[in-house]
Amino acid sequence: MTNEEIKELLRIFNESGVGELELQRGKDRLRVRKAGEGVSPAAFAGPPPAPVTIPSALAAPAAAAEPEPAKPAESARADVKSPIVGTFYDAPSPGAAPFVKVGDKVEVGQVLCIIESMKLMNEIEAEVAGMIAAKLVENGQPVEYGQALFAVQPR
Amino acid sequence: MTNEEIKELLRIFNESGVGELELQRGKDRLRVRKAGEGVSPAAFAGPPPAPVTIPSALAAPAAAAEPEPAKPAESARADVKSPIVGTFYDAPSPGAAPFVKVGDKVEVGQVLCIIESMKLMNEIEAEVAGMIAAKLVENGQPVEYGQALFAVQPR
Amino acid sequence: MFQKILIANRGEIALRVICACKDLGIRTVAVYSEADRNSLHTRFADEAICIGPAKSARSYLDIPSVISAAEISNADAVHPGYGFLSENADFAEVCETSGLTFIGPSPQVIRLMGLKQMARAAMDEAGVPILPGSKGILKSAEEAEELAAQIGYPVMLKAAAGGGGRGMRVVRDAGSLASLLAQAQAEAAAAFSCGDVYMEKLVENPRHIEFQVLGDQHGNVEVLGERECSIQRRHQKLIEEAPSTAVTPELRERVSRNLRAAFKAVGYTSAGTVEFLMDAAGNLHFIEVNARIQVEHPVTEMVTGVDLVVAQIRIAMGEKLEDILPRTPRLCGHAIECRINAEHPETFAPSPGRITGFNLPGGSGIRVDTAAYQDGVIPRYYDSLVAKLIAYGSDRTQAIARMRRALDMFVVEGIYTSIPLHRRILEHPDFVAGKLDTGFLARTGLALEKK
Amino acid sequence: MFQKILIANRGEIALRVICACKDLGIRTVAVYSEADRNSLHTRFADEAICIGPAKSARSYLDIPSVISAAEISNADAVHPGYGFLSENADFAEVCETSGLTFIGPSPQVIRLMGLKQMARAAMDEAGVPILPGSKGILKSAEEAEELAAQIGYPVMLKAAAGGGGRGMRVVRDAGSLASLLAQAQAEAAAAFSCGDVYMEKLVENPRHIEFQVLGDQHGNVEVLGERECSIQRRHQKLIEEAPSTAVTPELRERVSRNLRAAFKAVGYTSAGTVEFLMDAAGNLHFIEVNARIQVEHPVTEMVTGVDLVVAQIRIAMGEKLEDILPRTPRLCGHAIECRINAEHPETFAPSPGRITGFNLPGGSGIRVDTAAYQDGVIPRYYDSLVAKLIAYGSDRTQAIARMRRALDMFVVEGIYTSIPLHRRILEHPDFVAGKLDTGFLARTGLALEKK
Repeated sequence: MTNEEIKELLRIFNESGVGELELQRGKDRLRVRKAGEGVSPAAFAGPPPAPVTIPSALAAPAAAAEPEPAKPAESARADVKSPIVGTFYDAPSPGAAPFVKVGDKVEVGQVLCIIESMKLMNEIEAEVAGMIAAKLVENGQPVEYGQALFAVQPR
Repeated sequence: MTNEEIKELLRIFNESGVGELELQRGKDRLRVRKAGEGVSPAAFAGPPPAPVTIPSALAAPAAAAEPEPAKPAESARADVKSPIVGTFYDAPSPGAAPFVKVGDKVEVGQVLCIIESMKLMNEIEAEVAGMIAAKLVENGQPVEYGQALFAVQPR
Repeated sequence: MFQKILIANRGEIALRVICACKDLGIRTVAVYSEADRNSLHTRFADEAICIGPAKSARSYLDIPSVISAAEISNADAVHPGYGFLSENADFAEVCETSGLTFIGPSPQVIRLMGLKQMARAAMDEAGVPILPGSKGILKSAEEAEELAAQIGYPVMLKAAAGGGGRGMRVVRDAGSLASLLAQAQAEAAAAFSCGDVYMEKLVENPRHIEFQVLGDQHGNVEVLGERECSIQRRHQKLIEEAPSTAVTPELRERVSRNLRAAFKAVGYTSAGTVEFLMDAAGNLHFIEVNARIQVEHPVTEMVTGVDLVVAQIRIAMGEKLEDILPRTPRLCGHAIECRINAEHPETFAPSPGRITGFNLPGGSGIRVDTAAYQDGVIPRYYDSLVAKLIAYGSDRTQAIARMRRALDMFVVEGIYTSIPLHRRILEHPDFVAGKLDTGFLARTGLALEKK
Repeated sequence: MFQKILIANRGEIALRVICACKDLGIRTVAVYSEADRNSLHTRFADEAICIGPAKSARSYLDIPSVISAAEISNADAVHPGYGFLSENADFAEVCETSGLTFIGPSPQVIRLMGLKQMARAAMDEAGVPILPGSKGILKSAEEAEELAAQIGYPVMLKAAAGGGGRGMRVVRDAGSLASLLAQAQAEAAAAFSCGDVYMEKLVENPRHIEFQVLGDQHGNVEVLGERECSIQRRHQKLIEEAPSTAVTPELRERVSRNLRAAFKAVGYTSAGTVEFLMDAAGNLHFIEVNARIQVEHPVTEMVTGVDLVVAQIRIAMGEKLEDILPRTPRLCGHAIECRINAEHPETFAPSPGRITGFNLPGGSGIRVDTAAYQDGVIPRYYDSLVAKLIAYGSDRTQAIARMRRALDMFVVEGIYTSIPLHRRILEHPDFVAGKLDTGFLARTGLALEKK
């Protein structure tokens, strides 16, 4: 690893939003950590947990305090997220067959589910073509903005 | 890794904004951490400064919050520290010649100064033999516990 | 009795409402934008629902998202805090039609108070002293010129739907009236989708004095004394106190009597604030009603012992004022509030960012209302209020001494704050003497905008 | 008027004294051990002097170091806080001979109050109800047996110079008296270099009730009501409140009258606390006087509006009580204090260390006295008090609601604290009903010492 390569890697790292990076290239090995990471990453992070007073609980990784945390690179799956707050329905009407089920192939624009908000039924469409890898919300369950509804394995 | 390479890497590290870096190149291994990283250095360190509200001031390295901070390895000089709170006198009586001056050779047990505390005159003796490298307190000045009085270059 | 209240706000006021709900044993639902995922109102509410991205227009100001959040969480009531949807009559109406109690005045009253010249007329009728000015909207430059000549220059043009200084113009002579009127109308139209403008006599460097009102659903109205908010920078309040050094018991009693009549007449419920200007002769002139809880409400709480947010909630549940207020309401002691903002103390440039060092002052007579914490972020999307620092004392002298002490012990690192400016103000002889007016900052040079 | 006060203490009480000095415009000198270099009292005092290593014996308890620090900083007075040198008559004496005003009672009075059986006699004379017991020191096992038979078992043996539970033994029958007396004497001799022991009737599971006294240098004494401190674990107070649910206005007035007489008779100056046990029949029995400011003084401040530390300083400057206290002293509202300690809430094992996450509760009715901050360290060398959380309300119900809310919003990460225990206590029906006694924790099982 040359210094130039390291410099470039640090730049990539800094822009990435991740907290820690470990890299092995042949015999060379690089490990970097963000300033402040690992010690007190957003001490109060996460949605309303009971106040934590137990030291061990502090080790839990926490979300960054700024919006739009970087997506983990581990997966190529695309999440379909709810664009509104409301109630999730997987079928056009009670008792009807669901719009999609796990394993189904979907096309761009295909309706995946309905989110009811203020008595309005909002159809949620696929934005990528692929296969439904997982259904993440139960029928009738309330969902918040940005909540993942389905995981799609893109084609 | 040559010292020059390390110097260059430290510069890159400092400019990068990351908190910690670990690098292995063949058999060489380098690990650096920002001042204060990992322990999160006593945000309120140091004796009564004016409350700091200016971001840049935060970069100042801070003393550890626990007592007995490690001495910097850079110097072999030994500080003679005041074992008590009181007033420093460099001579046995007003107008008399000082016990020691910079450049003097001193032996273990030789009186270096007096600290007056509650009307009592306490003689402070050298604990190492060597040369007085610096006198750090003015005659008549108050000193606190642990304050450095002289720097001695040990023999 | 409400089981669950949704708080349609963020920051310190959301936390303030959570405190009131906890004190009453009512469960809470926080709503938050993606920028507030790690904020304390999100943490300390019993439930929290993400309602949209950082931009307020798509989260805290988005009525369908807020209502949906109340629906999926089965809340029975909504507390709007201040700002955002708090004075939005449409929102209050949608709440009602969605079966949610809006904790505030009725949509009709909010609408009335939002139309400044209508509110003026309502107060005028009940004998509340109002500023000389137009009866309603200015219809033409000619009408405006005639009226201004009659009132006497300087005059002030104000947007009927206004707020925040937009659509406002000071007119010092007849020559500039027509063009300034056109400017004000254009600005008002752009800002509020309504170009209506009215005229008032300009009071130069007045004191800003406001009265706290509470009304219940049974026709009872009480006035809980006044607050002085004369320390302002460009119409932004910096320091507020209660009581005012310029209001005598007689004046307080007379205005309170008028206000009780006026607020009963309009059927006002919940908390409201009536803003006045005081001229150099000590006369009060009504300017507007803020139909919501105010940022500076804690100074009134300190001197009356009344929890105003708890009172709002209990009023919304149908309780009577006589059961909510102490038997013999009285003012006791003196309270001062400093708004600690995330802004440079000299340039006033906003200073959002991460707080890297934080120490809250405490001890006797100190109250802090804040949602900030060390390692937390003041997002750039919302207002710059970091904390409200409130000092109480048995008299103004003690309150000032305690405030100075608390400012000395308030540490915020990582961002700039207005703390140094507050220190300078609290040391100024005019402030100490209670010689306040809205020209204080400009006159004293304490807020010189260097650079 | 003092120009500069040296504070011979650390932690929250040092900061508390700094607050009082700032409120009075008096400069402050902090002293600190090497373990407290980064502590807030060191930061917020005008000057700070390191006086020794971490061990208290060589720093905060070392009289020459403290006096030297006062001399080199030209302080005119010394405030001892509580603990450390606060009830050390020798220290008070050295202060006086060094030309420093000791902010507390005279050395003679401190000495008198330190000798428990002497203090008992002084109170007895003025008509303060005391526990049946020995007139003075027990001279022999025979004398002790005779006395115990007369008083009736169970009885309590106590070290004359005692405190903190050392040199104390409960004796339930004549058979064990002689050996327990020997144990108590040996323990007292080891702990206080004085093996003197006296006897008192044991009151089982009493309430712990104490009265706050202030005396000036002109012979005036006032009593500022009582505090109830019955929630204890092994004689360590955990929760205190004012007023007590068990003290009637008549009882308060009668005891206050007796105490005024007793304290005038001994020439008491400054703040002091008179501790009583209350038996099941509601009778008070004097146990001892603490001749200093008490940890739990804030609850009295909240209900009287009197700043007790400011009062101590003004008394030491020679001011009269009538100028210091409000014209018509009265109790108003209810206050509760929870001592947040750095200890495991179940095992009570001390938990010193670095605080990695910290959020102080605020809002209406909440006061926090603390010297802790995020990234700060609770050193292992000193007591485990992290913060005093004080809730005030117009009545006890409101104070409890606010305390619960504040406990919910108090976050301390990195160390264990007693916050979870406080939450459980505040929820317990007996606590809510005001059914308190020193057996509360053991009886309710809330502080079960698991493993």
